[in-house]
Amino acid sequence: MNLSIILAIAFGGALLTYFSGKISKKARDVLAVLISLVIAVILAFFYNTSSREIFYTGFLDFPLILRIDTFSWFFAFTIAVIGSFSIIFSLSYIRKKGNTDYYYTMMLLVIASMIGIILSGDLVSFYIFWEIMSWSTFLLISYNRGPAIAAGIKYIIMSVTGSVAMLVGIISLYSHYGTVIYTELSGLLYNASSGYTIFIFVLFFIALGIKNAIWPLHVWLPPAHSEAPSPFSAVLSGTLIKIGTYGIILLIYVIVKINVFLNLGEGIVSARYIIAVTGAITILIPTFIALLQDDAKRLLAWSTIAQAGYIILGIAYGTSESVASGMFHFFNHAIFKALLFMVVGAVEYRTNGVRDLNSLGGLIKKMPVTFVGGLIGICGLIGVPLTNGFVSKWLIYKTLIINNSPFLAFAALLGTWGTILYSYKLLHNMFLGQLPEKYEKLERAPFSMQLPIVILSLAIILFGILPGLPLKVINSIESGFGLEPLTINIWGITSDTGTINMLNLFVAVFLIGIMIWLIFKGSKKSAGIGQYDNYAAGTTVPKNKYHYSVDFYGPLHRMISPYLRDFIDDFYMSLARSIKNLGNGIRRIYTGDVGYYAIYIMLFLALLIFIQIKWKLW
Amino acid sequence: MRELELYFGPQHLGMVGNFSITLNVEGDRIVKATANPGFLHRGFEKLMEQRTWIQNFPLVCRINVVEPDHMELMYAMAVEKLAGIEVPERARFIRSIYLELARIGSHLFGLWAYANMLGFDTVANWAMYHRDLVLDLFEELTGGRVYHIYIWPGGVRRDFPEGFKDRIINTLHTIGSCVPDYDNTFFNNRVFYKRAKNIGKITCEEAKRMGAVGQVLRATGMKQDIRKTEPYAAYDQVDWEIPVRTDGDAYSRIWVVRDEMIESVHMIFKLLDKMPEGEVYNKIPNPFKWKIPDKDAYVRCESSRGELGLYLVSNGGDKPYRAHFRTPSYNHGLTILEKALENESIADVGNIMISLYITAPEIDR
Amino acid sequence: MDRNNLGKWLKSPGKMGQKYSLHALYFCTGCGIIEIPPSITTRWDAERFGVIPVATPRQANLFLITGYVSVKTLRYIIRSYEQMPEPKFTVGFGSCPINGGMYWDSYNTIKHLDKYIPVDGWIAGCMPRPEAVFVAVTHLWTLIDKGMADGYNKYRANYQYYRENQEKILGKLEWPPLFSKNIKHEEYRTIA
Amino acid sequence: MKNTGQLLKEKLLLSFEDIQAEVSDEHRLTVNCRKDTVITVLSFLNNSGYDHLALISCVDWIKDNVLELVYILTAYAEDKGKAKMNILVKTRITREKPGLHTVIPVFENAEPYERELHELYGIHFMGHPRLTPLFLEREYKIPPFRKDFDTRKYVQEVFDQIPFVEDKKAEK
Amino acid sequence: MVMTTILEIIFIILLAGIIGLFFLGLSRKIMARIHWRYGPPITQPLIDIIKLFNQTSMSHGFLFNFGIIFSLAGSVVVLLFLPFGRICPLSDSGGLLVILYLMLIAPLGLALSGGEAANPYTSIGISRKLLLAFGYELPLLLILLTVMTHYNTISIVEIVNKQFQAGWSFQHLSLLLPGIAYILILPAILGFRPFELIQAPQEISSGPMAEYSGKFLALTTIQHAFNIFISISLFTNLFLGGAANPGYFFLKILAVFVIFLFANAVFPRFRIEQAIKYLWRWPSILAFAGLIIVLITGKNF
Repeated sequence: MNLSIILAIAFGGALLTYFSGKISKKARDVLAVLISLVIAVILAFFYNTSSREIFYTGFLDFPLILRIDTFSWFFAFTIAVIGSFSIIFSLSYIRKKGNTDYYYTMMLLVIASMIGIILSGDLVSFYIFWEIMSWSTFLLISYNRGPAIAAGIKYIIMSVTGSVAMLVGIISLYSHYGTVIYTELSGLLYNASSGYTIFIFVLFFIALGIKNAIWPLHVWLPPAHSEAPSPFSAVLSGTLIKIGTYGIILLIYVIVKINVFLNLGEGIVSARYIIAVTGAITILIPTFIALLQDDAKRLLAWSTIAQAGYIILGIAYGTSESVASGMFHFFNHAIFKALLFMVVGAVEYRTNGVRDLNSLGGLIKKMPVTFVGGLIGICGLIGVPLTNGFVSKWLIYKTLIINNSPFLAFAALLGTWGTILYSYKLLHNMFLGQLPEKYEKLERAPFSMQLPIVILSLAIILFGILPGLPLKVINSIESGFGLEPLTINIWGITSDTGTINMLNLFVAVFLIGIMIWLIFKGSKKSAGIGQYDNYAAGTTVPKNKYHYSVDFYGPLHRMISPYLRDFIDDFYMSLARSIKNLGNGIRRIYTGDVGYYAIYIMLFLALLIFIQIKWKLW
Repeated sequence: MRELELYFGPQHLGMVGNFSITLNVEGDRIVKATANPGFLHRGFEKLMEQRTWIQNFPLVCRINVVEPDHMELMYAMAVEKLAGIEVPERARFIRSIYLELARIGSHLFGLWAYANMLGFDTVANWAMYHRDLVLDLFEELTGGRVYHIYIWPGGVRRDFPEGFKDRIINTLHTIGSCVPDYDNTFFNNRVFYKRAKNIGKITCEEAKRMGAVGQVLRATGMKQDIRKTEPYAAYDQVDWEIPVRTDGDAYSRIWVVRDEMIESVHMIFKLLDKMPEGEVYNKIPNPFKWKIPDKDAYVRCESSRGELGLYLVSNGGDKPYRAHFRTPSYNHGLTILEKALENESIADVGNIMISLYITAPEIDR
Repeated sequence: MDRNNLGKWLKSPGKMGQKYSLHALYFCTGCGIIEIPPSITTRWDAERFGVIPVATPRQANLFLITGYVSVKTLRYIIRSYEQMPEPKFTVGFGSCPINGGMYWDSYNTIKHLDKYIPVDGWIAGCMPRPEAVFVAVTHLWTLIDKGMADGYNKYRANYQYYRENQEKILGKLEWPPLFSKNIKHEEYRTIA
Repeated sequence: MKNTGQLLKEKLLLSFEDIQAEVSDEHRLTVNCRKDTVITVLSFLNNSGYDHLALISCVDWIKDNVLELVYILTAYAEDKGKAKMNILVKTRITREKPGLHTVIPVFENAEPYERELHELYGIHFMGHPRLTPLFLEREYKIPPFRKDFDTRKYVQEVFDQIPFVEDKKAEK
Repeated sequence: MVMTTILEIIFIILLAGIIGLFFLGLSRKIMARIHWRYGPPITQPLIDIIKLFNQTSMSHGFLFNFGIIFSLAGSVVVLLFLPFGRICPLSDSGGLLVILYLMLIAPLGLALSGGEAANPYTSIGISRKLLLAFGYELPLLLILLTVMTHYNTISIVEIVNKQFQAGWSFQHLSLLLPGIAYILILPAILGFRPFELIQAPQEISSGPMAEYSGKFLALTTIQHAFNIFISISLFTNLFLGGAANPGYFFLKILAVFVIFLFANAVFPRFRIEQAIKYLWRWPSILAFAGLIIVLITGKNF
């Protein structure tokens, strides 16, 4: 089958959905689901194949190339599946709102352009799809109006800035080597001066880092994630920001190649180390900030940034285990973060748009399936053994420790413990505790919402017990990159430095769980009581007023919030002192006005281009 | 935003006495605290109106179970004042010694409560053990462990038994020898310091405005003690100092309590030295026919919690017409507590409450 | 004391467990609470017999009503008592819960506690000494052995009468009845 | 030489017209005043250094058909003469619908006392922020501390009428 | 092979349970003696558990039951990964990192179960529990990383084996500081005073336990017993060289436990923010210094 057909179906389907919506709502819904599923199914058939085709040559004489290999299949398939789930989830979520035709079209467009990016075989088509994706994403983020528009504008300004940087990089590459095709470039950059490689790196990293929300380029993400419609947040967090990850892997392991990358710079100032440290910082700071959030989706958004840090750390660290963990974590994160956004979306749908963690509570009694989804989702997020997040995190810790980078390992581990705190808060404040009276009549989430939640939950458990399935694919990707593949079996990984066998763990947990359950069942039966029959120092339980949710981690909050603020403040204040003239301008970056930020980056880029043209330093 | 209402008491391990505080909480900070008394309200003062002057003695001591002796004294003093009865010199000394012992017992009980509140079981157990030693003395002297009914209009019920003086000295030495232990493990404990310092802080001005007395007032730097300003019993016969601290927080209050205990021990030694011989009891008229002239009286004393007062009215009958106790915990528990709890952490509710030395039966009566 | 009698343990572990692990609910209902600290601390050390105070009614199986019960407290006592898991034992401490004691003519204390909740044993006196607590505990052991400490069963069987009495004094109670009317058995009500 | 009480008495009599003041023993001053001057007298005393409101009490003189409110003031002072003084400010109000202005603006700690008197004597304090029940759970037709409330009769009527559960079972 | 593993598993679970309950009883007895009391019989925890199983219990719902089973299962599974003497049934899977992760199942299970109880006291207790865990994890992670970097392995069995060859970790100068840091945070891990703030019965009515009755309470007691065993065993394995046979190992953990029991007797409890501040100050600085020393001096193996 032809790759261009997939894109044709995807883009054509998006437009078709719009017009079918004018005829019949039902037909449009079916069509949208169908298209997304068809894309996923077709992509599934491309498993373990590799092909390459030129689909258009008319664009400024660039041959626009599509290609597929295991690497792009892995990403494309994940994106297509998550995309189709979120479209199924949208069916009831979006029904109440207006402008649904537009919504579905944009949604399909985003998915189509993401697949386009991943399937493209040269930088120009990469860039074209990139732009389509940026703009359609902007339109979807702003879908809810009000604050969503501000969030969308913040996103698009940063995105455009990144695009410009990438464009400069592409032009520079083209002017140097006369080609923008990955396969051709990879051999050429091998001989380039390290200065030039770094220059390309910086330019691409601005674009990819903004999309991937690497600290400190993350500022667009929290508002965008929280203001977008929930099913789209799932796509946004689960897959869209991973396009950045894809780009980074592409850059490092396909275009630049691993051996060049590892030799770029030395010791602490090596590119590898700097990116890894950035990844570590991206884990730590957003984790702490997520602890302070009161908005469910904003909390998940910060969590997304932090988890992206693990992926970056894994990819940049450059050992075969760490790269495997990075890619595995990408896959896992796509699953559980999409799941969590869907869970929050389901709650938001049933409570008419409440996602403030301080005003919910006790919903487990009304939405048990959604709760179980949330529970498994946070277990995956934390990396509780027997969920998929565990294996990927275990891999990254192990390789960091064995290769003598305990500080990076420390950041990763501490980030996990922070994750426990905020994810439990998310679950507790929404689902546990006392149910307010006004939600007493709440119904379960509709089937179209429960279905993706259940499937994704099962996937988390499945890949947690059988990590060999995705690791097999990742292994073949790694051999494509020239990394030594891991020795794996379906249950886990074996190596001299540390073995993990999920079968042992699974059997142990399962049998012991059964044993304790039998003891529990065998002893006296317990009587069920309701939430108002509760300890309240002898008084009767006050309705609506007996749920500890506000400021759940109050003591920690009071302790760390001044430091979090001061840290950024101090940094920019000292910068302002040393570069007095620029100081004012830089401080304005953090006034929240993204415009300044964009201008600043653009000025920097202009400077770089100027230097390049004038002196040809690289 | 969901409000949270927490109940500290009545059924709560940190609550000493039957009392309840309703807390409106945000995070772990208290936004508003409302005291909810009345769980021990028996209408004592109403009951007293239906019993004769002497029948009331068993009743008054039960108003405050932690320290019944000052209640007895108060009632005896008021009756003496109304009926114009004199108290023999030796009885005055005995009363002072007896009241100081009661003060030590009560403070040790407070120390138990405070240590227990902070999870300091060891010191709590020690304090209770030493309190039992003091109660043994009471048992020997009066026959009752908790309720004694020892002070009587016109003196005390009976003289010290033989060798009692030595036993008091022995007991006090036993307790006194443990003071360094208490200091090392509790009062100078770094963790305890962190826990109690700057907690439930009230300034001297606030304390005066809200009617604070006793340790709460003395911990803010005000040197006030009724034993000095309006001496009763034999307090004017010996030299002693009022312990004062200036910070006004829980830490200062508990230190004032500690210093007071030590001061009491010294005072008892001095009183025992100076104690004269003689009668301990001036006879009163036949209690069944005893009528007291139409008058009212306000008497006050310094109980272990602060100023204790009694407003007693007689209409010339054989029963009190009206009695009204002014108890130290009343303002502490109903006015100051609510103020002191604001903006504190949930973890410190009991800490502050006990450091204010609130006993519920005194409030409710 | 037959705590070390292994045969008895094997024969009726439930009863023996109940006997030697009496977790008392800490509730200062009246002035009798003043003698509870001495009895659980150094001098008398009730923990020797497995008696310790616990924080919430859920964890408790012994309810010591320490002293007079005012009308306001009664509500909380009933609530706490109903929250305790069965089997549970109640002991009235002091004269006041028996018949009003000192406060027989007070307008705000109830006179007979056993009109409102079942009481398995009484400790007379004002104030009873800590030793009396141990006497009560040993008596309770005998009662448990003979299966006579069945106040909770009585409560279940006569719940409607108890509830009627409670409502006469307290007005309408905020919580729904623990056992549904006329059903003598089992099943806690589920309030959802 | 005049003692503190006498000096204060003279000062009071100079400032207020319709009050009676009497120094009965060396540290007691009794002031009788009308119910509308109570607040001014109290704030006058507060300003002269008697800044501690020890007690607000009430006596039900049922024969005269009045309730007598007694405000007892002492001083927070290290000066012995002043600290010794107990000042009793008395005022009489009718037993039917008794009402009075609150003294919270003068003495902050009067709040619980007035709540208590409201509950036990049925006196309404105007301007009091929360005259909610303080001690009592049940409602009483006659406030329980008034002389015409017979507690023994009340006990017989209420508590003694409740049957033992065994009796009740036997009945049915 | 499989048979021996299963026998080992049963042996270690039973032994850990017995030792844990013995420790609970011992702690009550020793604390009583420090209080100048006689104290309960050493079997008192067992008596309590028997009673609790014979009592009715109230459940707030499915998660209320599930959480407690989950939590206990988590604790028991950790046992299989910890070397007890030379016995370690599942030594070949994941090493110390898996233990770290499995150790968080127990609090998570309790947290879920407590959350379902719909009681703010429970929630406050859980909030404190998680915060305290966050507090001590920071130094603990540094310590564990130091040890793992020092021995350049993530397998705890290997760490113990290497200590057999080269002496206890305490004897290595570079692991001295982390060892001291571990001693400083061990009370927090065990929940001893001054860190006994999770249940804090006088403050928040026994926190997460507030709604447990009957068998729930029994299972939490058992879980607590396991937890004590696990925490002390981990310390002993990492720093006191493990042991060649179970008897010797038991003596070691007993000694450590009794020492911390004495510390338990002479402190009141911290407030949670004070506890975190303490844990993030000295123990963290020591552990951090240790890590840097290990990195500078290089590996010993």
